[in-house]
Amino acid sequence: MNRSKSLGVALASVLLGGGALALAGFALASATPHQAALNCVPSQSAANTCNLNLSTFPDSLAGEHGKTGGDHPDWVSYSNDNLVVPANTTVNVTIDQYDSGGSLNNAFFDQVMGTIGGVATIDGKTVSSVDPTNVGHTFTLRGIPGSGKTLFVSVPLPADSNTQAVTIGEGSYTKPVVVQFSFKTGAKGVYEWNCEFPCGGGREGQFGQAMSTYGYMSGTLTVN
Amino acid sequence: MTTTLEATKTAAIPQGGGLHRRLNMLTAMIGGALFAWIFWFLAHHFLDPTSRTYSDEVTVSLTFGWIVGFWLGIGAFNAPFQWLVGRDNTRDDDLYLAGQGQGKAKYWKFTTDHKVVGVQYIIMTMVLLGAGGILAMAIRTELIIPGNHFVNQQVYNGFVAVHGMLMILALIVAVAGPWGNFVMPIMCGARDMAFPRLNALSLWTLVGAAALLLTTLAVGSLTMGWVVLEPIADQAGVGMDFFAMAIIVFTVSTTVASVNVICTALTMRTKGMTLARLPIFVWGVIIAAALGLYAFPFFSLVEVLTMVDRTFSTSFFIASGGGTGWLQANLFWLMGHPEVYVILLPSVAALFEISAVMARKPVFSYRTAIAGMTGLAGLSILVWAHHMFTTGWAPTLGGPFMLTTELISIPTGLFFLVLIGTLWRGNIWMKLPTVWMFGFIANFIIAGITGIYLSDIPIDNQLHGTMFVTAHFHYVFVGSVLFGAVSALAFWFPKVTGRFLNEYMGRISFWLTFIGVQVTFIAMFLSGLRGMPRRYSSYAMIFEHTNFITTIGAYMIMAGMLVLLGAVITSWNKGEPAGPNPWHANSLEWMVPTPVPLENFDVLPVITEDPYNYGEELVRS
Amino acid sequence: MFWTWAVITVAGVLVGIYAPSRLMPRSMSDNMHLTILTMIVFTVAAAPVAAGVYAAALHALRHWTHKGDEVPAAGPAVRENATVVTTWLLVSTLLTVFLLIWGLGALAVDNGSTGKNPLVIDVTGQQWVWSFSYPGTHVQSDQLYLPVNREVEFRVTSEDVTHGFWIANMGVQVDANVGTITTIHTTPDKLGTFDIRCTQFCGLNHAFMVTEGHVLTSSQFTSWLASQPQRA
Amino acid sequence: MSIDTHSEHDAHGAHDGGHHEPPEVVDGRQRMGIWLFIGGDMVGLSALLFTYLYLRGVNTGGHWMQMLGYTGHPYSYYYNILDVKGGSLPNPTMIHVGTLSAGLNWTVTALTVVAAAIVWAAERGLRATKNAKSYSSLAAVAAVVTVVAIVFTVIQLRHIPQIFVANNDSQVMAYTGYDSAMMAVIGSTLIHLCILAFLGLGLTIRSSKGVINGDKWYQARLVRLFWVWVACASVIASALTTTINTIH
Repeated sequence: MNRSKSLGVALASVLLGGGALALAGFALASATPHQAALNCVPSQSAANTCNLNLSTFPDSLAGEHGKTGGDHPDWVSYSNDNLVVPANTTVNVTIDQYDSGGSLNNAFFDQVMGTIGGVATIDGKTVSSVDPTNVGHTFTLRGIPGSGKTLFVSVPLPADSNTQAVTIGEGSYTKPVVVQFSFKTGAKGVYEWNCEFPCGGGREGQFGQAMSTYGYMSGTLTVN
Repeated sequence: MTTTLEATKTAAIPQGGGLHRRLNMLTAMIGGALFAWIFWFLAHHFLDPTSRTYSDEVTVSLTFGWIVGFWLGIGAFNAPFQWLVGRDNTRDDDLYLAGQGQGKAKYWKFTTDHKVVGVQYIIMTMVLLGAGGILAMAIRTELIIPGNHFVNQQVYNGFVAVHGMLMILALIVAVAGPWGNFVMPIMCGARDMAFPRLNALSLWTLVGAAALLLTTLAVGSLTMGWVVLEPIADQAGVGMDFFAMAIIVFTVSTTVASVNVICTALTMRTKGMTLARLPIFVWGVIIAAALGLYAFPFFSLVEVLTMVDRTFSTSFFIASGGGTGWLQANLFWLMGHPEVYVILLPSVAALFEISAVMARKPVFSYRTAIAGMTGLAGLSILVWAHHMFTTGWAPTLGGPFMLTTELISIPTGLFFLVLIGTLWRGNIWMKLPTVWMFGFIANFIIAGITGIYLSDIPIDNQLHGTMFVTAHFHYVFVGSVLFGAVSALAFWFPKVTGRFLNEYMGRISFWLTFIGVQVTFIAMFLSGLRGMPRRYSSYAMIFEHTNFITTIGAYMIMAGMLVLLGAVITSWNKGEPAGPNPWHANSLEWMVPTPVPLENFDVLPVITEDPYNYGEELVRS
Repeated sequence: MFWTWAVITVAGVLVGIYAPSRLMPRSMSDNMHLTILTMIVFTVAAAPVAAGVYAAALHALRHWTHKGDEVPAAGPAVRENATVVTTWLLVSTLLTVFLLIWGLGALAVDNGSTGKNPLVIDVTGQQWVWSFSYPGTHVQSDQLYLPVNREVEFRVTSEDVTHGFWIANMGVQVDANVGTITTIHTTPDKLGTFDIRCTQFCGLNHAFMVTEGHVLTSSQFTSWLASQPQRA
Repeated sequence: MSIDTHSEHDAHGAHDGGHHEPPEVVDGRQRMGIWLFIGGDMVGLSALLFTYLYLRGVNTGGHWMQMLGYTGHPYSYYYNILDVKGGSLPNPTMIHVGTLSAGLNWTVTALTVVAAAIVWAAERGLRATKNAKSYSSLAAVAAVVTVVAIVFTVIQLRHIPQIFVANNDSQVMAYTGYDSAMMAVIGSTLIHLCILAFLGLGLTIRSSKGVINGDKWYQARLVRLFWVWVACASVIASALTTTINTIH
């Protein structure tokens, strides 16, 4: 082949190959599940404040995984994993905790940390820490130091010991423990949160399955 | 492909033959799928206590079923069965197995001819490199800006694990596979490998393993990195079971291949081909194979232990049962470091060969070259713990392992001496292989020196587990091994296809890749120095710019590789024709006609001198 | 050729002297000073060797290459040169020995015996957060607070899988293993804030297993310790 | 390369250009192959024993022969409590496991050694007396002995004590470090014994068909080499695991 033809073939291979890869990439990106954003609802009563309602279930039959419970109906789950809140606002979070519980890996996370006043309200009682041997889940949020966005919030969600039955979606549960707390958001950015109570699979730490699969016991909090 | 590669020797096609002559890749795939289903079904109904559809027990037996069925379907079990019932092959059967008179079909079958296996290895290598490269592009695209935008961290972790393992498998076979099979026996003056059927077995086993490995991405979260870290691999999804089975099967392939290569080179040499006259490339392949034979049992063992930990709940890596992740680290790196030289040596040895031919000079200090390669192989089994300096395992052993590790720079230095010495005052023929060889020299220096930093514990305590390490071993694998592999491809391509690899496209590819490598990995060094750890799906703002540059460089490398692929495809049938000996070389593979006839030699040659007598008086009678 | 070599060597030496301290995170401990010094020394030592190979390769490219499709005539049939090989071996061995001696010396300094009264801190890694507790004080924190100019001994362990405890500004790194305690020690000697990152792949949110640390004056440190909630 | 194509052509002077090599040449090559495979297997064995000794050495949390959990109850019992009745388990207790039966262990080893001895004796007999029939029957005996050994290995595996471990979301029957290591060692013995059984059967059939006979006995030697190695490996493993096990 002469040079010009070779050059043509070279360009063709780059364009064709690159194009094919780009297409595959877009297909992949769109194929990866993105859950609907849960926006923080601006509060009527107070200015510069919004309300965020979440639930934690012992399975995936209620909440965002839908009636079928997604791929793993028997895995524990948060009702949403894609939270969106405005910058520099007070976020009032209410979490309905429907799951039973046990002991934390690390008792450190029985404390309420990073909330306004360092306290949370559990079924009406204001507390700064709970019994580390009877925790259902935790809501633990963090930023990335070095990016100028530091945010650390960790609230334990006690185990649900109520007996009164309730039904949500396809799932039947017992009356939840209601945990309320507030924190102030800072700069824009994407923060990661997950549960620090070992409620997944695996023999060490039980952080497998639901804990290490995206969209069950972890998610993002986007501040914008 | 057929026309150029069909053996000119046209003996009568052996007739008859029954089912086992009708097997090919398709039947293998069908068999694999069928048995995978059967094993899944049985396990699902009899093994699994809680009847979770995809528990580890079920998945492991499924993958096992796949490989058994694949072997059955490709015909790997024919030979053992024939042996068992005492019905050995006739010469006709052997010729048929060697693919005589089967045209294109033989490339899709359990064909024993070492040249067919060589071509199959070329294809396999390109497939593995392609798949790994696509994943690399996905990884770099994810890291082009901070935050998880393209894919979430779970998918990203899977990309990282599978990219790593695919590339390791691809590079282990990249030079020793195609050329160790295609040219090495001819170089020795042999008619085929020592154990032709084991040769085919190693290739098709690799295919089965690759299929398993590519499946992992689809079937589950791979949260353990390519080294299959423990105890975290105990948490990973069922993809981990596919991953482990793929590696176990792959080690079978490499063990078989190593035995075959060593026996061929040591027992099949023609009359007069003394060890001192053996082409240096053959030496490289022998040493690499011996090293592989030592290393890969550790690999399969550590994966088996991972698997039983997940399926039978043994406690090899589970602290609450008396296990420890350090055991995994030890076993893995006992394999892992020798494996680096299993990858490097064939590439370097090929470059020794090429440098001599292209500089029209004898290999400078043949003995030093062999000593260097042997010394490297010997040292490499004593240095594994330098991968564990920061794990907290046996801090007191830090000093000794630092010593052995830094000693490695002496044999490595000899490689430069031999290469530069061979080029020195030579008449260097600047063709494609030579160009890529100079690329190797430039990159391998950087790879070596950054390695010296990491071998030093105080520095390692800062840089271990950062992008600096990643950049270092990418300079070794991409910058050095891959450049050597492409040089070898360009050098022996005419012997396979009878045509030159397109020189012009080859050079475009070279410049794209060479500049791409510098941009990508120098920027990656900077990320590491500034403090960015490895396997990060997202990163802080301070790493923004270096990561962006790295991604741009990675795209350049991709462009370069695509051009090379285009060159290979277009040159295979339409390239500029080359004679049987386009480089006017003296070693045996250039003395046989192209395409090389079945069984290579009508009459076995008798050797009276080594192939490096350039400038000395050539006695050809 | 000599000049090519000289230029590359000088360039390498300059990079070696100026780059490390500017590229790497702000050095805040004795270990980090040592690490940076070692990098400078190694680069300076390696520069002439690398330059030699580059110079030779460039020289070959400039003077001894033949283009075109005609096969060049055979070069000089030099098979061996004992002097060159021995010299090369000697030089590379000497360099290696030097690097080794320096490395072992540095290692000895690095692992030097723990001082009389180090501040002991228990570091706990778990997926995907760090927590630090100060023995004897019932204080636990999600960020690390250190007093300046006092040796600290970290006792590192993990709750679930292996993590890598790394203070990017202090050149100390050790894995957190389940059921085992590994220790490292260092002496922070600069006030300020530093980053702590996980260097051992630990699953889904490995990239977010990061936190901040602060080096305070000893008085600040004491008051911080006093201000923290006491845990049973 | 200087090639002299005019000297008497190839090593073996056959008219087909040496496509047929004499059996002793082929045999030498195959013997090297076997030795290389044995070498690989040796590395495998040492890796296995390294694992055993390493786990015993680190003895993480003193769990080499003991583990927190429950015993004496079937899996389903706990499965009911936890998932059906939604109850919770009592606190786990530290369960100590003893060493596995050295008797069983040595029985398997002895059988393997006996089989190896039979194969070796049979081969010597074949080369001396050229009697393929007696070789065939001896090979059959060796194969049977190996199958018996396999049965004992399976019994060994079934005797490894399980401990029930229950965490928040995972309940499994687990093994201590010692039991895990023993499971790996016994498992590898089992695999090797299966290969030997196959080879023994093959020797029987081939010699009865006369493919292996007084003049073509090379394959008998190849198999014997591997067989003897497996016997040695089995002795080494048993000696180690029956002497160095408990920690005092």
